This record gives sequence, C-alpha cells and structure tokens, in this order.
Amino acid sequence: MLIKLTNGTIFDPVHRLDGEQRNIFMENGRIIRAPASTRKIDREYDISGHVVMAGGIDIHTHIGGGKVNIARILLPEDHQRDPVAPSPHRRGGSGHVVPSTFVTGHRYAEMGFTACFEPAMLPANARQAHMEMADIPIVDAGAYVLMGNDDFLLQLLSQGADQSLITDYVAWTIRATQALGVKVVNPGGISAFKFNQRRLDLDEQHAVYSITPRSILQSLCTAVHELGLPHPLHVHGCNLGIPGNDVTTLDTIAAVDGLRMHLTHVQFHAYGKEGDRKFSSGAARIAERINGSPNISLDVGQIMFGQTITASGDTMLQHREAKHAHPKKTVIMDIECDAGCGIVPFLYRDKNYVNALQWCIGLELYLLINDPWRIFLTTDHPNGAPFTSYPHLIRLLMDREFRLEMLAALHPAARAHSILSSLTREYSLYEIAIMTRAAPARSLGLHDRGHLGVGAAADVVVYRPRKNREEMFSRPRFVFKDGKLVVQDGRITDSPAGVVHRVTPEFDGSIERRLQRYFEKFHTVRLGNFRLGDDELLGYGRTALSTHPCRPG
Amino acid sequence: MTPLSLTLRRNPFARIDMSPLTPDRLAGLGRDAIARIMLACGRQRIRVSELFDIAGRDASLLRIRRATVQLFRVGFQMQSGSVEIAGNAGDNLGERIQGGEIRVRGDAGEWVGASMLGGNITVQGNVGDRAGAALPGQLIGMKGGLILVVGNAGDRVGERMRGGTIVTLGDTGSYLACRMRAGTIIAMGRTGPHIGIGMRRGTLVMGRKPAAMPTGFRSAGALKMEFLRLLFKQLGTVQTRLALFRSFGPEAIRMAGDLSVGGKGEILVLLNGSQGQTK
Amino acid sequence: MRINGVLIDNTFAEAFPMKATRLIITAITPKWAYRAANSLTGFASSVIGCGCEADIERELPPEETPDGRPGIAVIIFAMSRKQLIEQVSKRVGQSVMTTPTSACFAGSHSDDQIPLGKTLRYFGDGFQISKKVNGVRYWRIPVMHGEFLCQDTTGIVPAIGGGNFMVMAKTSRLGLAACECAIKAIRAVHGAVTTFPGGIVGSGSKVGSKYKFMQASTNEIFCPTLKGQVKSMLTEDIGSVLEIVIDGLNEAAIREAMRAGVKAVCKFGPRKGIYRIGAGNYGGKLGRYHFHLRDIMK
Amino acid sequence: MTQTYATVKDVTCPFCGLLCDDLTVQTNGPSAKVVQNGCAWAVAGFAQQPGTASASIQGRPCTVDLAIQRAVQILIGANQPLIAGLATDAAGCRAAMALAEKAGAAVDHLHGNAISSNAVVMQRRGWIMTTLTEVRNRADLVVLFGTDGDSVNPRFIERCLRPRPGMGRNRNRPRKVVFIGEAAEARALKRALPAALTITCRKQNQLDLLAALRALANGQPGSLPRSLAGKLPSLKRLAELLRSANYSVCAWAPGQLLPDQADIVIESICGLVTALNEHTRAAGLALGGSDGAVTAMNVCAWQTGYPLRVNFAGGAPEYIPSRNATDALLQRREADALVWISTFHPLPPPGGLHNIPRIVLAPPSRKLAGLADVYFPVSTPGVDAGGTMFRLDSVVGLPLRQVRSTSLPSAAEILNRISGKI
Repeated sequence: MLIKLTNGTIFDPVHRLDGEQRNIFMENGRIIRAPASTRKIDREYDISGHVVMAGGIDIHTHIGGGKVNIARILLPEDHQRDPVAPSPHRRGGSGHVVPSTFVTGHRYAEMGFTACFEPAMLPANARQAHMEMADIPIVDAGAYVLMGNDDFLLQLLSQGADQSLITDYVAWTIRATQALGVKVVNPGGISAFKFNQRRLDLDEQHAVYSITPRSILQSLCTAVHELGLPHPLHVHGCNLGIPGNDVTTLDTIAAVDGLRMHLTHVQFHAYGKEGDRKFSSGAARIAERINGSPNISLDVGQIMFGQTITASGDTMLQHREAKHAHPKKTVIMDIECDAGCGIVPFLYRDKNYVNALQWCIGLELYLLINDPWRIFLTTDHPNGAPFTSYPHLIRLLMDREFRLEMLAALHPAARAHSILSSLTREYSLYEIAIMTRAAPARSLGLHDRGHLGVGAAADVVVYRPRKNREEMFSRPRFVFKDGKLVVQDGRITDSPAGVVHRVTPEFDGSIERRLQRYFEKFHTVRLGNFRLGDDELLGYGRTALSTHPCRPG
Repeated sequence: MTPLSLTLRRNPFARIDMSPLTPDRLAGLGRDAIARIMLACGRQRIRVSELFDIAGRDASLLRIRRATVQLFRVGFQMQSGSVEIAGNAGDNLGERIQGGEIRVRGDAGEWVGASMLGGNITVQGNVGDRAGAALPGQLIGMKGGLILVVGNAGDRVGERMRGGTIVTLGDTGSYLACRMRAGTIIAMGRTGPHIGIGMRRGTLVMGRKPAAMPTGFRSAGALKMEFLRLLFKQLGTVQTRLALFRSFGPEAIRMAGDLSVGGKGEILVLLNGSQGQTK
Repeated sequence: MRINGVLIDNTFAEAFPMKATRLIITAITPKWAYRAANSLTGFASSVIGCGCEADIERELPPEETPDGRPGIAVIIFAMSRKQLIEQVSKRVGQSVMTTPTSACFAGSHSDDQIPLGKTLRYFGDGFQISKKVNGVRYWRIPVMHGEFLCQDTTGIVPAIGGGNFMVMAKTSRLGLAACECAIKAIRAVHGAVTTFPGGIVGSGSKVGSKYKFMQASTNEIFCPTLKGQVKSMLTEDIGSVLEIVIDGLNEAAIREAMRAGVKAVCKFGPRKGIYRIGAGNYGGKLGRYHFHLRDIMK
Repeated sequence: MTQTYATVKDVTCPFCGLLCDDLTVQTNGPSAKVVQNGCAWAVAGFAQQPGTASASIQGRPCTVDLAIQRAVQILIGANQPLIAGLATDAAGCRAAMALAEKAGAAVDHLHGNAISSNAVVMQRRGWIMTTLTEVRNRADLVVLFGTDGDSVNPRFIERCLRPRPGMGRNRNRPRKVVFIGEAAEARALKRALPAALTITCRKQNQLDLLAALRALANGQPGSLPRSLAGKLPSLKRLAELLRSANYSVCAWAPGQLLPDQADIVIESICGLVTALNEHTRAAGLALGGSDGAVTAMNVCAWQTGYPLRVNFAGGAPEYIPSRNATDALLQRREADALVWISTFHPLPPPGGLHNIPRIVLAPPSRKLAGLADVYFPVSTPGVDAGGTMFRLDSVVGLPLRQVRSTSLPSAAEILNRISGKI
C-alpha cells in the first residue's frame, strides 16, 4: 500500500529539517522517494499545518522482566483504579504506574512512541524479559543486559583476568541474552549487599572479591568500547539517592577516562549536601562537566508528583529505601549469583522538600545541558513517574510560563534552593525531536529509526499543533508503525507486533569452556539452556530480529 | 416521600453486583432512571427493573426485600443514607463504606465492611469470614465506623483492622483480630484458636475467657480498666443495642501482645461480663 | 434605680473577648474529681499574672460524664488561642494527670480544637494507646495508678472576660456576707464562672500605673481609705467595696450571672449594710462588651 | 512415526517447579525414558505413554474441528466461564488468557490456593526472597518450615542444599539445615540429610512455634503454650543460628501449609526474614510451583497486572482472589462452563459438583474423554513439544524440548483456534 502524507511540517533533525513543509511517502513499511506521478496513491492524508516527526524512542523504560512483573503484582490497588477493557483492536489489562503489557504498548503508541528499551535485563531473567516485551504490542523493543554484579565477572576481575577475557564474556552474555547494550547498576554493590555490605563507594572494596566499583566500571566500559557496540555502557552509578552523590557522579565521569559512557537517571545522582537539610541540587556542577565531556550522554529520570513505584536492580539502595515505601511494602530479591532486584512503591509529594527539589534538579539538568543530542527524555519509568507523564514533561521543557506556574506550588524551601526560576530556556520542537527521536536512535545505533529519510522504517507521528504542548503530545492525530496506521486521534486502530533490536558482537569461543565449568560447579541451570536462541525469541511473537552492526575499535 | 424499595422478583442465577445501587448514587434519580440502571451478572448486564419490583421514591432510605446471598457488594463505597435489607446479603456487604447505615435482618456473607472507612453496619444474623478485614492487596482493613453482628461471625474478624469498632454478640471463628493495627473488637461469645496473631496495636475485648492464653501475649493480671467504662458508655450512645454494655464494670484481665512482632496490642477479658444476657 | 433600697448606679461593666474551653474532670469519687479541679483552677484568678482565668463551673453527675463517673466541669479562659493551649496542657498535665484515678475530657464543642491528650500522651513514653470511640480520639496513658484517660483535643470557643459588678457596703464583713450569697447564685448559671478566690475580688484594679513595670494597679477611686485624697467614687457611708468578676462563654451567660448576683446582694438591703451596686469600666474605650447594670436589672 | 533412538542431554523436566534441566533422556520414536538425573516424578512423567486418543464430544470421538465448534458454542452460551487447571507452558497460558478475555472467563490455576497464599502476602507487605543458585552457593543456614523440600520438589535437597562448597561461602562453616514441622517429614529429611536438625510439631502448632521463634530472633523472650514449652530450647538455638548466619534462607511450600492459615504462616516467615535483614542477610524461598503454577502466575500478571484469579466477565480484568478461585466459582455455582487445562498429567477436572459443561485439554486419556463434554487430547510441553516455563523462584525461565514425536496438537493451538471463533 502506497501512503502519502501531504504537506506536513517536518521536524527531522537527522536531515536538518526544522519545520519544513514536505510530503512523505510510505510503502511496505518504509519511507520511500516520491513515486512517479503515474503511480496510484492508495491512501492520502492531507496534514497541512500538522507537525510531523519520526516515532518517539524511549531509551530507558522498565517495561519487561521480573522486576517489572513483581511491581505489577505488588500494586493491585493501583491497577484497580485504572482498568482497561479490551476492544476490537486492543487487548485489555490495567494501567497507571506499571501497566500490563498490552496497555503499555498501546499507551506508548497513543503518545507517538514506537520503540522502547528495557534498560535492566538480568541475564538469568532474559527469557522472561523478552517474553513480556513480546506481549507489548506496536512498539519495537530491545534490552540492555545487566552486568557488573555477577559472580563470574567479579571472580574474573578479582583474579586479575585479562581484559580480553572479560570482553569475550561481555559479548557472550549479550548474545546469550539477545541484548542491544550493556548496563551496570551499582557496580559490585548488588553483590556486596549479598555479603551484608550496606554501602559501596566508587573506590570502596567489595568485602569478598576485593575489587572496587571503579575497576568494574572501567573494565565493562572498555569491553563495550572494544566490542564496538553502538550504545555506550549504560551506567547507574554508586550511591544512588544519597546526598553528596554529585561528587560520585563527577568521579564516575572522570573514571572512564574519555571513553563513551551513558549515565542514566542522572537526576537521582545529582544531589549535593549543602544547606540546613543537607540536601541540595548538584545539577549545575554536573551539567557543566557534561557540557565539557563529549564522551558522556545521559538521560534524566525526571520525577513527577504522585504515586509511582520504583523498580531497580539496586538491592542495596532499595533495601535502604524500604522505610519510605508508600504503600508500605517492598520486595527485595537476590538473584542467581547474577544480580538482584528491589521494588519500592513511592509517593512523590510537591509539598515535601526533598521531592520538590528532586523535581527541580531534573528540570535543571534538562535546561542546563546544552546539547540535546546527548540528553534524553526519561522519567526512568516507573521510577520517577509513569511514562504517561511525558507530554506533561515536554510542556515543562517547552513552556517557561507553565514551568514557573508549577514551580510556584512547590515546597517553598525547595523553590528557594533551586535556580530553576532563573532558567529561561525553552526547548523548541526541533530540540524535542532530537531528544526523543534522532538522538536516542543514534545512541542506540538504530540507523533506520528516529528519522524520516528515504529507507527509514515508516514510524511516523503526526501532531496537531497546539499551544498547549501537553495536549499536543498526548494525542497525536496519526501514528504509523512500519507504515501501518496504528493510532488515529487517540484511538488504537491496529496492534501489529514490533521487532526486537539487538547486537551480535563476535567473541573468542574459548570463554564458553570456562563458563561451562563455572555453570556446572555453581549454577542451577545448564549453559546451553541459559542461552536464549533466535528461534525461541522469535517464537514469542516478535516479527523480526533487527541486528545492528558493531564496530570494534 | 416513601422509602425506595426494591423487591427481588426471583432468585438470580448468578451473583449480582449491587454497587450501583446505594442511596447516594441513586439520589435525585427518578424511578425510570433507576429502572434502567444495568447490573453486572457474570457476563450479562441486567436492568434493575428486570430483577426488582420498584416502589417508593426516597432513595435516602433504600429497602431491599427478599434479598439473597447472590446480592454482592451491597452498599459499596456508600457515603450517606440508609439501606435496609430484608433477607440475606451476599459477600462484601458495605465494602469500603464511608458513611450512612446498613441493616440486614438475615445473614451476610464474607468480607462484611471490608476496608470500610466509616458508617454503621448491623447484621442480625450471622456473617462469614473476614468481617472488617483488609481487601486483597490492601494493607489495612476497616479504618472507621461500626460493625455489629448479633449472630456469629466467621474467621479472621478484623484482620489488619486499623480503626473503628466491631462488636460480635455471638461466637467468632479462628484468627480473631489477627494482624490488627488499631481499633476495637468486642467479641462476646466463644472464640476460635489463634487469637490476636500478629497483632500490633488495638484492643480486643472478650466476653469469655479464651480456651488458652493466646501465643505471643503476656498477662498483666486482673485490672480495673477505666477505659472500658468510657467505651461501653460511648457505644451505648450510638447503638441502643449496645447500651447493654453499660452493665459491665471495668474489671478485666489485660494481656499485651503480640510480642513476637513487638506488638502493643491488648486483649481485655471481661471478668463480670454477664455473658448470658448478651445474646 | 433602686432595688430593695440598694442604689443601682447608672453605669456598665466593660468586658473583653477571650478564648475559653470547658474541661470535664472525672475520678473515682467526687472528692478526687474536686481535688484535681481545685488544683487545676488554683492560681488562675487573673490573666494579668496567672496566664489564664479558670474556675469550677459545676459538679456533674455520672450520667452526664463521658465515662460514667462523677465529674467536675471547669472552664479555662485566656486572652489568646496560643495562651490557652499552653495553659491547658500545663494545668491538665500537672494537676489532673497527677491526681489519682482522674480522667480528663473535652467539655465544649467547636471546630476549633486545641491539643489536650495530643500533647500529654508523650508522658506515656511510647506506651500510650490511642483509641477512637464514636469518632472521638482518646489517649490512654499508662500511669502508676492505672491509666490516665484523656481526650485528644478540646474545642475552644470565643468567650468574654471581665463581666463585673461592685458591691459597696458599710463594712467588709457585711459586704462579704452578701457577696457569698451572690457567688452561690452565680454557680447555678451555666457557662459563667468567677475566677477569683471565693469568687470575690478584694483588690479590684485599674489598667496601668504610674510605675512603668506595672500593668495594673489599685483602683484608687474605689478605695475607701483614699476618700478625699482622690476623686473618689465613694460616699461617706461606704467603708468597703468588693468586686465580683464574671467570665462567661457568651454575653447571655454573663448577663444572667450578673443579674443573679446583683439580685442576691440586693436582698440584703441598706439595713444589712449594702448601699450601692456599681460596675467597673474604662470609659467604654477598651472592652467590646458593655453590660449596663440598669439594663440587666430591668 | 519412525523408530529412532536418540540420547538427548540437558533436557528440562517440566514435572515440578524446580525445572531441573540436566536430565538425559533416551527417546525411541513415540516413547521417552529418563536415563540420568531423573527423580521419580521425572521418570514417571516422561514414561507416560502418548496414547492415541482423538478429540471427542461427550465421549464420542469426533474431528478436532467439530470439537472446537462445540467448545465455541458452550463458551458463547455461558454467562460465567471458568478457565482452570491451567497446567501448561507459557504459550499455553498466553493462549488461555486470550481465550479468557474473549470469552469473559475467570482464570485460575490448579495450585491457585498456593499461588494466592504467596501473592496476597507479597501484596500486603512485600518480602525479601532469593533464588536457587543463591541458595546453592550462598546459604549457610536453610530453615525449612513445614516442608522437607523433596516431597514438593524431589531434587531440591540434592541440587540446592547438598552441593558444597559454594561461591563466597565460608568453607569452614558447613551449611546447616533446620526443619520445623511434622515428625514424618522430619524423618524423611533426616534420611536425605542426616545432619539436618529437626524441630517437630503438628501443623496446627506451626504458627505458635513461629511466633516464639520470631520473638526470640528479635531478642525477646519467646513464650509457648504449656504443651509446646519443650520446644523452646531448640527454638532458642535456632534463633541464635539465624542471628549469627551470614546468609540464611527460610523456605516454605505454600501447598503444604494448612490452607486456612497458609498466608498467615508465610507472612510470619517473611516478617522474620525482614527483621533478620536489619543486621545480617536472610531471604525467603517459596517451594512448589509445579504444574506450571509460576508460569501461569507470571503470564497472567504481565498481561493483566494481577497474579491469577482474574475475571474478564465485566470486560476489564477484575481481581477478587477469593471470588475467582476455582473452588469458590464451582461451589457457589457461579461458573456455568469450565475449560480445564492439564497438559502434564491427565488430571480430571474437579468432580462431584454440579453439572456444568466441561471442555478438557489433557494428554490422551480415555477416562477423561468420558468425563468431558468436549475433550481435546493435547501434547505435553517438554515431552511432546517445546516451550518455555518459569521455575519456582519465578525468575528463571527455561526452554522445554520436544524429546519424542507425536502428532498431538498443543494446548495453545487448540485454545487459539477456539478464541479465533468467538
């Protein structure tokens, strides 16, 4: 079917189109050149005056895998407030802070997002993560595999193993779990918690393996670099949430010595400890450093006020946070000598000093970091807020007046401690298109997504221009996924399956012999069964595996 | 105006979700509008008029006649007014009720007043398990209001209760007051095993001595608990039925627990409760 | 105007807005309830030096108290909400809680609630128990006699302080005899109390003084020994002036109390040494409420 | 079918929640035999003969198409269908959920009570849990509450408790295993693990012992009714062990607890674990999870937000666990059609109740064909067909393999075909 979108106003930063009027043609799921005038257009949409962007890409959203499912099970009271009945084009389920899979896909699509990436897939839990994501309709998916707390790696490091061995192991893990990237969470800390360590700073020693988070970080970063993965190491650093961790974050940036690194949910890592309450914003210092460090990219992990649930691999942190749980229930799990997970429901309150300042810190980061190609829009769903708050967040970034209005309602001391009211920057549509489309695609190596050039996947979103950007971004006029119309005026019209994005780095097979011995001696699963095969993955219901090239350096 | 009365025409073949029919939700609706309300019954949706004969107008006093156990969630989240049930009520009677009054002449099912916040429920007959308990997924049970059961109650009366008062004049089943957080339960009849397990705070007043000292509780011996005087006197002012408690003195054996959870709850066993008279 | 030969001055009592709360103190017997109430209302004659003005309003039979024990109603008045909060918690803590078998409840209803047990509960050192009965929160504080039971909060209401009349008599002895009867009559009025010792002031004061550090000083124009020396309000025959000061929960209560008091005093008549009834005011510039004697006694 | 002998290694056994994946199975055309690492359940499970039953309606054989038509009729006509049993792999569960949504059915599992006991505790207070590889390597103390382990998961002791040494565990401190429960199980455990310490009590008294243990572990004096007072010294010792362990694991099997108090017992154990974590490390472990219970719970949770016992009668999934339980729906006569899925064993649907139409999906069984209104013989995942299942710790998914060839359709296939026609 040949589809024509006529006279849209295009925002495609990859092709430097900043609001230019063009036609877009789609066929067989791809964007094509304008066809010969003799060809019959099957379907034409006149979208004069409408804003057109590529499908949105969420680089960091917890949508699949054990901890997300635990989060779902943990909050029936939240689901009960948002039941979703099935209708002809969509399955039912429940929504709000951790929606069920079908609802997740549909709500993303309803906002014009067409690809979402699960940032913390445990190797031992990769099957579940992929199966859950296969039940998320419409959007493409992919995952970063969690490393840096697995006993095998920590053993290698403590034995002073060669970097090449570690690089091979990283590559093996990526392939065994069908991942797109590598994430590290509280390097060594999750493991240390299993040995009853309650804190682990960047240069503190793990009680058993006698290595430091710094060495784990450096080694994984090097491995990712050597393998030439498109996406740099995705880092959730030490000391999340602890006042004074802004210093840890600056040290972490320095620790990788110029290698590329992605710092995730930096808002939670940008806390100073000044002032009476020993809690202040470290956003300015961090933004300044990041502005001067082209090797660093980040996502923010903005918080929004209201009920949410925090789901993290960081058991050390989450066990500490359990006392703040709301409602008062927490799940902590130690997992398979591999990692862990911690789930803590949370209510962010605008009248609470710390929460209000967290909100300010997130926005300060957005507004102080200059290069939209290196900062991505996230709430670290569901940790800072559910992803459904993105349109609101976009409005906060694009509309200073609105931002000040919201700010006025916050805890007065938090307001006084933030420079937010002095920040005049307003994001443009072009910048939003960069940070939510072009930049994440580039960071993840998705060459055919995030733009509207010829040959790109036909993931296209058409917005009605509105002064109220929240309204505009919450209800696109049309959303096309791989050339299929999936949303029209906020209604789901079709629920096709997306693809899985992954990388398949090469490695020296001898690592498998070593792993074989390790598995037999310690594990409860056989090496062969640990691995998730292509056929198995496709059997879950995804249409294709989209493999992105690695460029070993 | 005469009270709105709904008389069940025949026994429904499956449970009917009665949550749309509360005095506050019906306020201001004409008889036709009420007749058109759809009730969920399994996959079907049935009009009120198909199930009930409707008479009267004043929805603030709703009477349900010939009620049966198939009527589920009567008085759901109700805020005001009064519901009188002639016959039996099904499960989840007065679930999350916030105010107003429900009276049942017969029996009621499980989860009477589950997670309720206020209001007043009286059941003349027996009730099933988990009166005043926490709904699944909820951390706390009943938070306010009063449940009076004249007959017997099932297991787990007041499980995870956080406020309000439950009075059972008849017998109660196992796990009475388990994981109670606050509030008051007065159980006048015989009680089953495992009383007060996991109780952290709150008061359980017992008309009879339990068969065995509840595990996790320590006795402070027989004491004059002046608080009981206050409690009984005040209860008498809300529910005339409870005025009989004025005849009790404040003498009770006080037991504190559940110590295995560091609990500060109490069980007060009345010493001069005139047990015979209560029922 | 003359009543039973007693001259009623054409003047008025000038009174001020205050804040008040009524408390109900119960105990095992009336005697112990009185002990607590007396202690609580002790040294509470005037806000000038005591922080509050308080008095026993009446005795309550068991049927009228929240816990069915004998009780006493007291009313505490203060100039501000803040002052009342402070005085209530100090006095109930030191006088009621310390009295064996006592309990303390709110006696006035209002949307404006101030802490009662809410602050006293901390004496329980973590063992205190909160109980809500019929929507009212009480605290049970374990103490050595058993439990001190105390309502969480008590309502505060706008009130009036400084209703008064003066009894001008031949001698103190004769004046006192009449005033004691007046106090008995005022006791029967709900919502009004007399906070001075025995309900009678022997040293009525005026606002201000020639000494800067004094807020109030003797009311010289009513002092019999100063007749001739100052511009006295007294005639030759008056040898003693006693003042009855009345605080009340509303104007009606004060009027009622004044009427009952004046009536009782006038019964004595000039033959028993009661010559005149006056009232204290500041020219009508300071107090919001004016109680005209002749109006009241009409 | 061709006669082919083959030896397949690293086969996953689907017959209990442990999902041991180290079995060696010898296959010969339509039959399979476990030759290594098989427990009695595995040996028996793989040895079940595939049989050659056909679909049937009220016991009379018919084509699958006809049976599907009949099933569709039943479901369309029903007011409150119930999909139960649900003993199948992830694909089967996904198909069952899709059918439930279309047919407005309630969904529960064969072990719904056990799953629900765990789930309600988690939903009320959360918990601190661990997984099998952690237990195997990390645990220096394992306390089994009311279960000897092997009676619910036959190789639990062999695979998780016996192996030594583990990673990071102090080699000089051998793992201690303590059991609290019935004497018969204590004896069984002693046979498997002679060094285990046992504290025996009747099931009815478990809660009392737990309460005393929690008090002791909190450093408070524990008290017990006079009849149990003799247990106090051993509980004191256990409390001491728990406080001094580096990583203790408290395990239970929800299905082996008294049904009316299972959640209370589990909540007490979880409370004990949480308290221990203030100073040292401890974690819980729920055993059981057989017949695809954990798989069904996970699939249902990600698709609806609730861990089973959901009801689609009103459109959106409704979660009222007590109402949507198989027993409750059948005993209260609310369910008026039953889809019974039991792909690992030909288990009959709950019988002796009122007469409602039953659609049964199970391995070939003449008896079942006779009982059912509509009967579909289906393959057993992990024997006749590949698939995926989740282990009892709810974290690890394992691939199932086809080890013998039969022509039976999978439950998912049948269920999807039924859905397609509603």
